[in-house]
Amino acid sequence: MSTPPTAKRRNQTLLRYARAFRSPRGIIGAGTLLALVVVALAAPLIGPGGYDQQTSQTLVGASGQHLFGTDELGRDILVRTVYGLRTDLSLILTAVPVSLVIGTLMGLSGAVSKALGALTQRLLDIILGFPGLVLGVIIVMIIGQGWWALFFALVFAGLPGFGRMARAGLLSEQDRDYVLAARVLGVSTGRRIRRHILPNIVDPLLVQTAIFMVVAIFIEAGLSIVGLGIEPPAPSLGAMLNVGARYATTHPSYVLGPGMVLLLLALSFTLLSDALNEAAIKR
Amino acid sequence: MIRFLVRRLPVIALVLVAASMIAFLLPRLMPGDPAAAVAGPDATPEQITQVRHDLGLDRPVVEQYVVWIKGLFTGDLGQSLQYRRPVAELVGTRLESTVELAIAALIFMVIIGVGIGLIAGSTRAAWLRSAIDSVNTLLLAMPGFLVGLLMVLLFGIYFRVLPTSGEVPLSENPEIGVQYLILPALALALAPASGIARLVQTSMRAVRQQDFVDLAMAKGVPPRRIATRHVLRNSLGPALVAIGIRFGDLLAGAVVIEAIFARNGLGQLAVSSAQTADYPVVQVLIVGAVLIAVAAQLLTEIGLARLDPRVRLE
Amino acid sequence: ACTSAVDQANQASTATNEASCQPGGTLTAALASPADPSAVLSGRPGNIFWVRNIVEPLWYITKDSPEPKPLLAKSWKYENDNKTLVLTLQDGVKFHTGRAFTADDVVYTFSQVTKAGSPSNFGPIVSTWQVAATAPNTVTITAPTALDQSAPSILDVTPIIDKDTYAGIASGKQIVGTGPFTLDTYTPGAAMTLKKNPNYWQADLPKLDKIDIPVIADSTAQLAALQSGRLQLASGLTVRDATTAGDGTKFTLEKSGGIFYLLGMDITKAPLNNKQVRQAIAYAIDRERINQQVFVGIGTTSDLMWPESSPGYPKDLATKYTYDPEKAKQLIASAGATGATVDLTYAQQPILASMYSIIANNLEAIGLKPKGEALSIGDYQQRVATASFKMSYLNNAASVGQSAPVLLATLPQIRLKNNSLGYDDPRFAELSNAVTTATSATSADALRKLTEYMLDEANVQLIVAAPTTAVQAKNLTGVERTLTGSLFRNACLTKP
Amino acid sequence: MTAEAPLLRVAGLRTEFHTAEGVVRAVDDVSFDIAPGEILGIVGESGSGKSVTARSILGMVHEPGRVVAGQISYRGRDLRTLPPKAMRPIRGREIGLVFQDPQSALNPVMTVRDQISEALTVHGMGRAAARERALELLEQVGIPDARRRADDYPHQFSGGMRQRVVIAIALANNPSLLIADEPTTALDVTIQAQILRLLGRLRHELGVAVLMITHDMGVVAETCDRLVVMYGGRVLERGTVEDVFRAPKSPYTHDLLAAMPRLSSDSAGARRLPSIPGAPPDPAHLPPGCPFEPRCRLAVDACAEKMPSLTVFSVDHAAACHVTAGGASIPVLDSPPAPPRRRAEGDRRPILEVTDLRINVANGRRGLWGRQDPVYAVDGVSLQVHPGETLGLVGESGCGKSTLARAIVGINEPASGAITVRTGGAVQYVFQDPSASLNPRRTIRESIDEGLEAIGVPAAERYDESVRLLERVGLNARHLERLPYAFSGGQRQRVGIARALAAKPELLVLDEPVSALDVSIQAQIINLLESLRDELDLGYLFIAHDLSVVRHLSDRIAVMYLGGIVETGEVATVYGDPRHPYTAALLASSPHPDPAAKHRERIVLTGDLPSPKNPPSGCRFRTRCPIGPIVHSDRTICIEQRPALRPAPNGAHVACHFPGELRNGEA
Ligand SMILES: Nc1ncnc2c1ncn2[C@@H]1O[C@H](COP(=O)(O)OP(=O)(O)OP(=O)(O)O)[C@@H](O)[C@H]1O
Ligand SMILES: Nc1ncnc2c1ncn2[C@@H]1O[C@H](COP(=O)(O)OP(=O)(O)OP(=O)(O)O)[C@@H](O)[C@H]1O
Ligand SMILES: [Mg+2]
Ligand SMILES: [Mg+2]
Repeated sequence: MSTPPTAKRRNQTLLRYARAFRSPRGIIGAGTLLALVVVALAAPLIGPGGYDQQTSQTLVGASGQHLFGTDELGRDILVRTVYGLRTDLSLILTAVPVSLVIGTLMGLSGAVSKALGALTQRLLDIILGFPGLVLGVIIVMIIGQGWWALFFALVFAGLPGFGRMARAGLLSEQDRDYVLAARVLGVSTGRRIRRHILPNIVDPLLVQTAIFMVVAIFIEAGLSIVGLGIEPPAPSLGAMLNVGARYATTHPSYVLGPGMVLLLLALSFTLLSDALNEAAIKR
Repeated sequence: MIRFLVRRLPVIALVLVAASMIAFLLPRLMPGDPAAAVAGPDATPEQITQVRHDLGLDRPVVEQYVVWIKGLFTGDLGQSLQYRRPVAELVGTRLESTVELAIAALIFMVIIGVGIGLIAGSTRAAWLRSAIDSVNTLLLAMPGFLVGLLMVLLFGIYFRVLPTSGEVPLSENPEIGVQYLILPALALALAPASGIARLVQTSMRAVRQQDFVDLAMAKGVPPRRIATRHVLRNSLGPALVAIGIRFGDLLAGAVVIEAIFARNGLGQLAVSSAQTADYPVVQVLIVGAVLIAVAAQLLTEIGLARLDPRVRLE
Repeated sequence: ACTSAVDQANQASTATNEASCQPGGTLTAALASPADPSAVLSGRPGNIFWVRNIVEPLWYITKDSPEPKPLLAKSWKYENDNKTLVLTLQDGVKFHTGRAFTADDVVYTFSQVTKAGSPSNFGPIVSTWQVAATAPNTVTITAPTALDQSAPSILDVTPIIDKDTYAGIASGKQIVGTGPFTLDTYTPGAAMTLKKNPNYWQADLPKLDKIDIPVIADSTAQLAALQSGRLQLASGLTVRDATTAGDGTKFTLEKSGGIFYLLGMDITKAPLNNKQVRQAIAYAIDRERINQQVFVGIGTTSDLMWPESSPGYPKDLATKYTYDPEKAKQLIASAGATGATVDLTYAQQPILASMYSIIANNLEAIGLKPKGEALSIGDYQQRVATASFKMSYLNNAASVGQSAPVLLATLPQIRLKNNSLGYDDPRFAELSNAVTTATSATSADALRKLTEYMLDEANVQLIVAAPTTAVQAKNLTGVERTLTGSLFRNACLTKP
Repeated sequence: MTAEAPLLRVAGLRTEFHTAEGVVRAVDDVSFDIAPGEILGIVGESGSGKSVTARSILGMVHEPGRVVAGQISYRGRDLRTLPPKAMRPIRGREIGLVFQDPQSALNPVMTVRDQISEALTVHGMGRAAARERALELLEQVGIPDARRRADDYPHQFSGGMRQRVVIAIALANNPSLLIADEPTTALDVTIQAQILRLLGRLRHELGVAVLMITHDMGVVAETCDRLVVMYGGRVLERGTVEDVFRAPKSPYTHDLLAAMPRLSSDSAGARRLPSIPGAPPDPAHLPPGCPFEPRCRLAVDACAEKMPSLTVFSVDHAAACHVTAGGASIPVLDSPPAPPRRRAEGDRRPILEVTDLRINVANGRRGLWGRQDPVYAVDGVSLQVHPGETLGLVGESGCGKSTLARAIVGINEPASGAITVRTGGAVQYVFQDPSASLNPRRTIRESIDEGLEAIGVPAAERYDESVRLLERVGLNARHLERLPYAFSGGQRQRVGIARALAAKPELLVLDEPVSALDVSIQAQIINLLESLRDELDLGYLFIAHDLSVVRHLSDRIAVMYLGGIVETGEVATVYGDPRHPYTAALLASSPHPDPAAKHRERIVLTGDLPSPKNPPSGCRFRTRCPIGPIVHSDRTICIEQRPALRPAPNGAHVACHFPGELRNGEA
């Protein structure tokens, strides 16, 4: 007579997020992001020679053959931008979720014991004391330039935000009547967190995730600007902007190309965070 | 308030001690040798050893830490390895530049953020709201250095109305100094300002739903006065918290903005010191950054208490 | 009335190029690197605008001729088969402290050069010298080998310091010399200002009142500062910005001295232990493309580091390795090294990074697997100094124009003592010594033999020699450029 | 019709909300008059459109609402057609507004005085004069020590005092009409009595007319001259209080009055409460005819088709009903007799025994110098509950009822004393707010499963068990897979009870289980609770602040004041012969839904409940006690000694040094 319960629930949850993508902001944000991901995945098709195919055509302006022109080593800037986008996406789409998971666990650790909660909060306070970029510089200095350094820098930079949000959620949720009801029934702490607290703090955490994606893009770019980004010749949007800025006056397309893509990427996550936020409020 | 500060002291001290240890240890974990950096590109191992001894870098780490901490309490922040100058002096000469930039950016951030938020949060014109919304979204997605680069291109080359390079300390010539500050401060402030505008706007929207706004209306208070006296004041809390948190980012952002606008501030010092493994400078700057973040947090809490009499400082 | 910062800067630069030298005025000359007073005795990029103007060397060499021009030494002569050099010092010279300059100060300076921990890299050569004050205004230098090859650049690079204040010079609080300018203010890492020395020993000099030397690390920022009229001189633009800006309309491009970009290999590490592989690499690198793309063509791509004025310069060998990827591929194949990994260490710096990208591309094309490692300056210098880089490294050395004996004693990749590649080859040592101890009769032959051997070994490869560039406003004249710095005593700003 | 011209005449008012789900007609064809100086009550259940009516009058309906039809004429001017600018002098100067929730009605960041004087300055008074007048007003509404308190912020005031401030604001410009939207709903009965008395006084002194919105028939009976009964956005009946209460002409009014538990009823235990089945309609999907038709026991076919128009029965008494319009009378709503209580033989030991319990609610954070001072929200409470018995626990808000209840179920940690439960884990909790106690993300089945899982019911049996439980509380298997939002408040409370039952408890702790519900739903839940108790032989600890609800359900009662029990005994004894002055005052303050009781003599307590942070020494009630040291200065014993619970001659236990001195209203 009735549909299997779990399937139905999942549908409802999905429906809620689907609603986020029904607003204009959601559509534009998700559409842009999807397009960027497709482009990034299609990088080998756009530049079959890879991102480091050098020619002697140095700093040619934008043309039909090279939409964004070529860089100082005669490489097609469009191809490099697409591969750079790949780098950025691979970074933020791995680092931010990892940060989300660790941060959330840290935030929720207060449920296990008060002392543990206080301890992790102090830890997060200390991390929060270091602005994202400074943290990045330190990490790059320790483990050396490259993808992994950026990865860890982003993971660390995200922890305080996620951790605090999860803790705030825990504190406000754990005194809700339905959580208390579960406690009175004798439901274990782990189950209470999984069933009652986590699902109810997912919304703000998701919004924060989308917001932090933008921050992560900026941190990557910022580190590249001070010369600590991904290792050349591999491109990232930030690293390209860093080099491109040196040719900004004579070859604006060098900055504008990757700059626009960076802007689009950041914009898509901003719009997504808005859409998710709206859907969460409307719930 | 004193009681509040005293109550906070243990936590602050804990954070600072941890920060000082991290600040001391982390640079030393970095590969690279400040002595090698000091000795120059063609140096021989002997030259480097000699330099290391001269700088006291061959002493045990714990001893170096204790010496440094002792120094901190007597006001001696240590000696820069690269410049052979007291760190305090190095920081001192660049402090004004960064402080001016940060404060100017803070002012822009607050004025623009709260101003736009107020307009968007109180206007009834849907087109204006969505226009502000779009601009906000765009600015939010635009990192400071991109804004800075665009400004340098626009103002440095095409519309030369404001200087894009260098600085004049306000203490020297306020009139000229301000002109040098405007563009970099704007570049630094625009993105966070749009974030704040957004917060103000959403919290104004939430506050508008509250009964006391209706009560004010029922009293016959005109809409304008409702927006400023009743709604805005109650909406500033989240914005203030964000400003407190963003202040640290503002300082970090200064690193990039200083490079673009050719300002010699602490950001530039931090980058060059990190690159040459100038530990004494790096560690002081890190502790300073943490100190500022902590201070910003305290100020935020005090500010919140000022804004909202319900908040008690404990 | 309201003052505009932009107008203010414009007024400073409205002067056009009509050459009427105006006495006084302030020159603003930007650098990308901070000053390093502790390295006053050696060359540093951040020192090029102040060292020769506060502390002066005995003589100086400009790019127009290899012959030194007199400064603190008013005349000199070589004796004893060039193994002795007698210098007569300028009269009436006073340090900024008011103390008279004498031959003892020269002796003191060279004793500092040889001291352990001294930043100067001439120690190995100067320590074989005997520097004596034979009269209050005469200094006699005696050496076991001929001095005519080494003394010109060593005396040009080494400024004479004040023995009373040298101990404190590293902090930059007090920098005392005999130069036309005195130190006014110094903000470590940020700026230095010099002001006119009213008691300069040469009448009517200097012409300028003041020199501002701000540090502007970012090229775009320097360019903006130039174009806004804040700067009259900028060193530290990227080569491309420099060539575009210095196109001769408002600014000129000035070149001087020069930097070697070198690839050094550790021949104990496979596959670089195979000479054929090293030679293949030499053929594989498209140095002309590097010159064009990284240096906009202003560099040179000779195989040789020696100055062309060297006696017996083996001109025919200068083009031994021209770009030939096919040949390189064959060499790699016959060495059986196809697919071998080549680690390449370099410092985090835009030029080296670009250069690495091209080299990596080239090596890939011939079947090697290049792997780059970009290090921070501190890390990089430590690895290079202790020969603990992985396999090979790229570096730059501001040694263009130095004679062969000087290079053989100072360049880390080829010096015998403390060789940065750990290169220890008796045959090479023998050939190197022959050049160092050569007389005018044997020098040509010795240089040829050494060159042939080095090229065959191919463990140190010169990629490009590029001049240092500066962009100079047209209203600035009279700047003299030496190997490692500029002299502003004759410089002046012109007004219509 | 009153002879005088009405001050306000509302005619054919219709207000709609255009939402995504469709048009919500919140107010439909509402008409009434208010004469100068008159108090008109609007009563109705939640969602019946009372607040929207009030807002419509002042042109303050929230987005996306709009007044689409009707006339609102104030002193002959139609407010509906006034431009916003012209509306401003009406608001605040002519018509004042008082909100339901004093917590949120005041701007938290402005001092009380500024908020009052703002009401004056925006209408043109000078600042200094306005500040003086603000002080006057504060004194007028009975803020003690007004001069000193004037510059405090709202959060420094208690709920009752805040409501006084809101009234002061509303009265600032001497308006002719005061609209009070449930001004006492959020307050305790003792404070409610104070506020109602204040409103009555002000009406006499200032001659202001009051539009009193409430859902409490008792409040209407005690304060209003005339009333309007709303249901589903419509007016179902209107008339003078006497007429309507004596002979209601709408079946809804009639049944509503019947469903109210009464303080004085003797039927407790013998009969169930008469109740109205079903739930109020969803205003987004109103039935096409009479909105009450689906629940009406007298409904005829016409009711489902067409909304009846108002029929005038006497001069000032009209009702909208197809049935009574034809002259039919309304039969008595019969209350089903209660089946005999099944008392299982066997273990009659108490299921719960609490002895000398103290609970510290200070959050225990360590400052720099040791721990915070303890705050005992419960201080020295002892009680027992036997199987099949209901112990009612009453007391003002903040006296520690919930803290005690939460300690019993193990949420709060006792500081000292003992809680003994006969069989471990056999206590379950039912919450006050039915919507907050269900996880909005989990289906009803999942919520109930949680309880079954906890007592080890195997997964395979849980479905059948859940259905059984749901049926037991009057729901069915169809509801099992729904999320809580799909239920009404009463249904949610049923689910909450089912979940508690899932764990097979012997004792239910019911923390105000019906106070968030409408009167018509309240009776249903009370009846359900009663039958569950009787069938399953459960023991109840029933917490409430509504004395009549407690009376109906309980066998014994305990009256709590500031952390301690001041009187306890059999229900009939305590209600009939209260010996503690606090109990007597509570009983006297409770409104009676009977206009005849309007003029009875009442003890109205002064002041507020003190904070448990620094409770008064000696007897905790002494600061408000009408027979204590504030009246008799020689009674120092009250200051020095905390009275213990001692048996009184009537069998109850009382904690008072002078028990029995003050009874039902006689001082
Ligand atoms: N902003 C709104 N949007 C949509 N519908 C609304 C809105 N405000 C009120 N309503 C509808 O109007 C109906 C009447 O609301 P109103 O607040 O007048 O009820 P009430 O009688 O005051 O109830 P309560 O006793 O709960 O205060 C509600 O049921 C609701 O559906
Ligand atoms: N966590 C807490 N921290 C501080 N004070 C608390 C805490 N919990 C309860 N209190 C205080 O304890 C007292 C009793 O609160 P409790 O909720 O038990 O009252 P109550 O009788 O249930 O009131 P209500 O009828 O409003 O539900 C109140 O004064 C309250 O302020
Ligand atoms: Mg209402
Ligand atoms: Mg309670």
